[in-house]
Amino acid sequence: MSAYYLQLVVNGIVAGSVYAMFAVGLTMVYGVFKFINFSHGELITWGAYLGLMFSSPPFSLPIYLAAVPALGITVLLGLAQDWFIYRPLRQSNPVALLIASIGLSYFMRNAIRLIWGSDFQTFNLPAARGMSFGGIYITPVQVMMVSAAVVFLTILYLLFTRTILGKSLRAASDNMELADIMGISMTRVTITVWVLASLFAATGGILLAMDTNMDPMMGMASLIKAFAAVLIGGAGNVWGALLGGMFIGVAENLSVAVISPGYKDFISFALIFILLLVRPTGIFGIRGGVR
Amino acid sequence: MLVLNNVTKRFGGLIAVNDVSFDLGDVGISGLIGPNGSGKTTLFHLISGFYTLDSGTISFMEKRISGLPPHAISQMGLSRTFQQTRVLPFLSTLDNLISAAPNQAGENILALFFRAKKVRQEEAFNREKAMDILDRLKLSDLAHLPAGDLSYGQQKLLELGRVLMADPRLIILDEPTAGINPTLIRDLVTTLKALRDRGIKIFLVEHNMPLVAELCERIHVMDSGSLIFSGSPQEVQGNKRVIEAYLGRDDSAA
Amino acid sequence: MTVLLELDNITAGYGKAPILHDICLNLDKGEIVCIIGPNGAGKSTVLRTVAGQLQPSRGTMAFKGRDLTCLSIAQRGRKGLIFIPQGMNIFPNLTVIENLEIAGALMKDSRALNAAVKEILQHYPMLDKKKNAFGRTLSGGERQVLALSRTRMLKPDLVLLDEPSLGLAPLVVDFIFDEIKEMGKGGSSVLLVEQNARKGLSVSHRGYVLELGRNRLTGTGAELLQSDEVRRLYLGG
Amino acid sequence: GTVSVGAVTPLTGKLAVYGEGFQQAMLLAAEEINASGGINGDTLEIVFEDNNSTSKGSVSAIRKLITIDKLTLVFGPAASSNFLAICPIAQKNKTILIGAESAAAEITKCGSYVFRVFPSDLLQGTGVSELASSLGYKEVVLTYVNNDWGVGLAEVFKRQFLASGGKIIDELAHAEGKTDYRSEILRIKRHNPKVVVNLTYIKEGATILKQAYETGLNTQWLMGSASKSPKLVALAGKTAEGIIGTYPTFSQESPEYQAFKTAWEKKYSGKKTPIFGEYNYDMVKLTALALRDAGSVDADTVRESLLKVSQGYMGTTGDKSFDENGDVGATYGRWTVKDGAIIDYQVEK
Amino acid sequence: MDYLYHILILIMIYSIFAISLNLELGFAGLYNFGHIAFFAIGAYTSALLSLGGMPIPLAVVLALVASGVAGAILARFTLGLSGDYFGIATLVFAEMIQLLLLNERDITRGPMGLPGIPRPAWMGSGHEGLIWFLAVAVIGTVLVFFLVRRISNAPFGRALKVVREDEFVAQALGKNTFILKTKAMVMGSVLAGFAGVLWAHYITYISPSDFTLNETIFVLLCVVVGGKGTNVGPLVGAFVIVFFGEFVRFLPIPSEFSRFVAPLQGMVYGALLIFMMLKRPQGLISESRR
Ligand SMILES: Nc1ncnc2c1ncn2[C@@H]1O[C@H](COP(=O)(O)OP(=O)(O)OP(=O)(O)O)[C@@H](O)[C@H]1O
Ligand SMILES: Nc1ncnc2c1ncn2[C@@H]1O[C@H](COP(=O)(O)OP(=O)(O)OP(=O)(O)O)[C@@H](O)[C@H]1O
Ligand SMILES: [Mg+2]
Ligand SMILES: [Mg+2]
Repeated sequence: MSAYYLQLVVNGIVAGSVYAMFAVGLTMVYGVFKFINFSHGELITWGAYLGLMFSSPPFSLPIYLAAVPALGITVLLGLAQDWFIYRPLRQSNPVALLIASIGLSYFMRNAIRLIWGSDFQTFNLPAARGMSFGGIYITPVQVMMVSAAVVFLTILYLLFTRTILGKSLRAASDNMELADIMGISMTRVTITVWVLASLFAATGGILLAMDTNMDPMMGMASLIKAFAAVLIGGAGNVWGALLGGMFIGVAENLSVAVISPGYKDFISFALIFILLLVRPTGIFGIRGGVR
Repeated sequence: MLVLNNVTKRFGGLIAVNDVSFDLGDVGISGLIGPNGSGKTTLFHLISGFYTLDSGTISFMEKRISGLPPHAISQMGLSRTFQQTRVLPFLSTLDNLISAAPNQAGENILALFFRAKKVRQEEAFNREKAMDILDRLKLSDLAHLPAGDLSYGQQKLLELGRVLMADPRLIILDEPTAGINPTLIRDLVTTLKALRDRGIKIFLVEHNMPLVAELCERIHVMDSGSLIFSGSPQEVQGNKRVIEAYLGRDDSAA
Repeated sequence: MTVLLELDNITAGYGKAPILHDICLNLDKGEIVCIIGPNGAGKSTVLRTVAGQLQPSRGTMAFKGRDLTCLSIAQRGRKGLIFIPQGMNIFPNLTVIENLEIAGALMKDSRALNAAVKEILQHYPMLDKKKNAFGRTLSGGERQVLALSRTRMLKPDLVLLDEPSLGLAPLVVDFIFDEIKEMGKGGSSVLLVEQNARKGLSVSHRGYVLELGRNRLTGTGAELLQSDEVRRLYLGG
Repeated sequence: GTVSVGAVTPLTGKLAVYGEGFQQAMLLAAEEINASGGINGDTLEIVFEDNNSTSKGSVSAIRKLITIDKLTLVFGPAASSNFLAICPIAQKNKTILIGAESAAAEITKCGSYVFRVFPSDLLQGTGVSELASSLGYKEVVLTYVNNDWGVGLAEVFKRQFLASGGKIIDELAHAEGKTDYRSEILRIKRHNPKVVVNLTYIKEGATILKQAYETGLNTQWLMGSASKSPKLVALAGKTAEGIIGTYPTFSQESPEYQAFKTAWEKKYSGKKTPIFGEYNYDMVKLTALALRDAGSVDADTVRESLLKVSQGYMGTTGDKSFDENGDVGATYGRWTVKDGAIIDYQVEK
Repeated sequence: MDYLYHILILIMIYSIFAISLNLELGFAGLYNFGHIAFFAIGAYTSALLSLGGMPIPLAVVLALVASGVAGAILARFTLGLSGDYFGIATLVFAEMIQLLLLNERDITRGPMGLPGIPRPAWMGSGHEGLIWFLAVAVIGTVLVFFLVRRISNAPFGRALKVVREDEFVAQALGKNTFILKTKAMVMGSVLAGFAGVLWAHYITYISPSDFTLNETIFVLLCVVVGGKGTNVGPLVGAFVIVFFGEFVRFLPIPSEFSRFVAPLQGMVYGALLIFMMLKRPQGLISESRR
């Protein structure tokens, strides 16, 4: 019976790593540009669909190769978002950015439907029985999901704390005007943020789609969980995002053992509420973490 | 008026305010000076309720105020300004002032409907009062500008205006003249003296020593979180510890 | 002496109505120049225009003989023109050390950077004590010193300083003005805005008096300090 | 001239996935009708209105069709919740409303102007229950997609299965549109059930099958009609092998169906026939017959004609005789997946 | 005509809904991304009670009370949070309410929804019924509009704006920010509940899928496009947004292209929003400063 709970925890960790990858991107954009980017979800979706495009004719690349141009193009999309929409809005108030991001999210989601249709799609990877470790099953894709999250977040952490670029990023998120004055190239900071955020989103999106399938709503569906992870982890905190994601993943998976799965999401949301009551800045919301 | 008993505030390992006790007594204008980082602003935050004490008590008009939320303290007639100016950036300068009027009946929804006349009269009165204050601070041309567009000094003046608007019993001012033009400072001095003469007590932090010497009847000196000396301006300027910690050798009070 | 900065008939403002009208101002290499004037005269606006936060609607600006207007803020920074704004001039969520290291965005050499940071910390025990504290926990005076020392580290050609003595204890005020003098001697020019006009003018070679966005008076620091008109109108008698 | 009928169709929103196929099937039918003389010489035209997959959109759409286009006959939207939101409006305005894929049992009670060519849940739920019993299963785990369709069907199933002496070991809903059903699967796995009744859609179904396989759950899956799609097999791959389901049968060998299939492939070069496409096709065809018979668009006349012409009408999906509630009957067949193909299930031993 | 009445009724309902959100978002600066929850609570309470045989007026009153209580509860939990945390927490709250409606099948019938919600008998059914309903909706909207305008133009509205701009300052000025925000939220919730009540009795069928994040975004658009922090803005916004949605139905589009219409329409919709923000972020009506 304990294998059962262990398996639930393992599954929670897998789900949580994907939430975390999305959450980090959100939290970074939020940290520097001070708005909640609703169109982050669409970067996830675009990543997956571009992966699909390159893995089907005429390209027909194996998925691992197809991921490369897919990630590249998603990054370009992320940069384009900023260049054409968010940059001109930087001077106005954050709400304008938020609303614009909602608009952009509609736009990009519908663009996917225009190109690929509304139906869901799949990479058609053959189903494989998971590797079993003492009754705990885990598939190679799931292993990849967890490792991608850990590797990416570690790199990110080192970047933030050990490099000048990372410190510039934090400086920019603190006080953009002053950073500009200090000769920190805002262009570079901006590019870094969007490249990283898009990269994480697209990687997560492709992995998620490999694990299951994709449809135009997939990004939107993951977004709320990513928000929740940010909320628990504390805005702008890399480890917070990771642990926040894990927390939600594990909590919602474990909850199914006790209550109706219809309430699966309810449990993680309710936990967030309780946590916020106790610690209004999130559990890991060490103020002045990476921010 | 205002009594502090063994007030202590820690930030992690740092003791920002260390066992400070004093009584403002019946003094019209009291001053608080001390080196940068000695805990003056922290002390003001403690008095006005923005920080919670680690130990000690503060009472105002014989009532204990430590533990009360900031708005409750403010409603008791203790008004403050912020060292780093905090205006309401998207509200007009005039609205910034009117908002500062205390206990407005119109802020109660029921009164809006059942005592509409009183609300109207009060509003008209507040508006007039606010315009008066703007005049006095030479800001009346800017009355309809969003307050966020004011220059630093103008914002500082606006903060002072808010305090004037509130009809307080005690006002605590955190560096009211920093960034204000010397000529205007003269006007401010007049204003503050007039307030004192009306019986309003004033407690201010300032680094402008000549001003402190001119205005304050009694001066408290802080260093590294502790109160190191209290006395008249002359006593303070003659005190060796104060000179060492704060004023410096080449007496800038001149 | 070579002219470092030259403003010629600059008109600038935030919206439609200009705040500055036909401002002319120049500054030589190694010179310290102070701008004084009543609140809202447009002093900060002058600095913002030079720093690049505002685009002038008319007039020309030259720095080291080259046109300034087309450079971005960060580019001006890299060309050796550093602006320390009024108020928020440090990074609150970076530690003191990190605040200094951020200057490294301009100093490419990390070894030199570390050395420079070390030197600053030695020079300012006040900062050394707090080197691992977050910027937001610093007191007003500590912030000013941090901002100024960080600038010093960069050895810029021109520093734009908006009210450096704001909120500083007398001891520190003296200290800061000494620093400014030092900077001048060290080869950096300083364009200073001060409400503490006596102190400001006394460390400056020359001064400008601004009123309602126009040049009102100009002269050497000493001249202005002596002038009756200046005394009456701007120094509070 | 033209004879116009309306269609409230989910072209946007979460059901847009299906809406597109419905629309294409309806257009195909209309084209064929017009090629064969239209409605007594008039062209049949379908006015499509998007409902954004919401009830708000459905109400707007039908109000527009009734008031602006002055239509007396409207094809209703997918999703019973949307259909139920507009059936009172149709009934009050004496407008005929015909559904092609709404299964909720409630629709039977909508009123005299409301029809559907799709069998009620009542029949399908019974079908699944009979399937389980006939395979000899006495204890099942029941899971269903948590929406109007899934819950409605599950309720009927439960009632029937319990009545027939079966036992439900565990019952759990799974949310619509998720990508991860592993925790639900684990909960099922804990019971180590011989059989799981899974009343769900294609995407959810495929994901569950695949993840169940990955998680090492070995069981017999029994499914409903909504998962009977080559798409499910494509998505789930080999993990779909051996699942058994019921569906309202209509013989795929019937000449009507073959004709539909050929026509579809000709018009939409090589595209697979969409889920419920046949029903939409039948709905338009049957409506055209009624319109021809009525010789007018007056709702009451058309209503009479619908009841009349439908009696014994064989569409691609079988017998479409409306009963007095505007419902059709159905026979339930069984399907299974073998070697990657959906075939009729034959009891082997 | 019925279609026109329908559009007008929709505009009225969304006007009320938008006004209620504007009270929180425009005046008090509370970014409530879960506003649909109160709409849903109003709709469900009134529907369930009146289906259960309670007289409609009583059911409506209880529905308003229920929304207000829910608003107070949410306020209690979330008002301590800073702006963006608050936004996400409210969003999560709305998801929770939706899950409750979906899963508490014994009470709400879950995804099956509640059909046959009654309207007052005097409205009759059919054509006249719609006119009567429109009349009620218009009266409701006018009342709500003047009520909120009265409040927002008064010192109370200004105090909310003070809180919106800087909570510390508000406290220093003696304003009880928690109470002020709670009041705004309770009032906003009651009004949203009112919009929900109208909705339920108008459509006569509700199900959890009517109350999604999309709806919150829809009403957010009404407020933002109209002009937040203004009194007329939400009305203008509701009118423009609802009208635009219906207007699209009349564009002549050949059915071969219909596959592309929906996504293109969505793209245009998104692009318009972006364009709006780039060109006129304050909304059609902008906040005046007195
Ligand atoms: N929120 C905080 N967290 C941690 N430390 C703090 C915080 N606020 C203040 N401090 C520390 O407490 C000490 C006292 O700060 P305070 O702002 O009260 O000084 P001050 O006397 O007002 O100085 P100044 O004259 O420069 O304004 C400083 O060392 C400061 O770094
Ligand atoms: N962001 C802004 N938008 C619009 N007007 C502004 C803005 N900032 C300043 N102003 C106006 O420009 C004028 C000059 O402002 P500036 O900040 O340059 O004054 P200053 O001389 O630095 O004053 P102080 O000594 O008070 O800092 C003021 O009247 C002010 O109201
Ligand atoms: Mg201080
Ligand atoms: Mg200034």
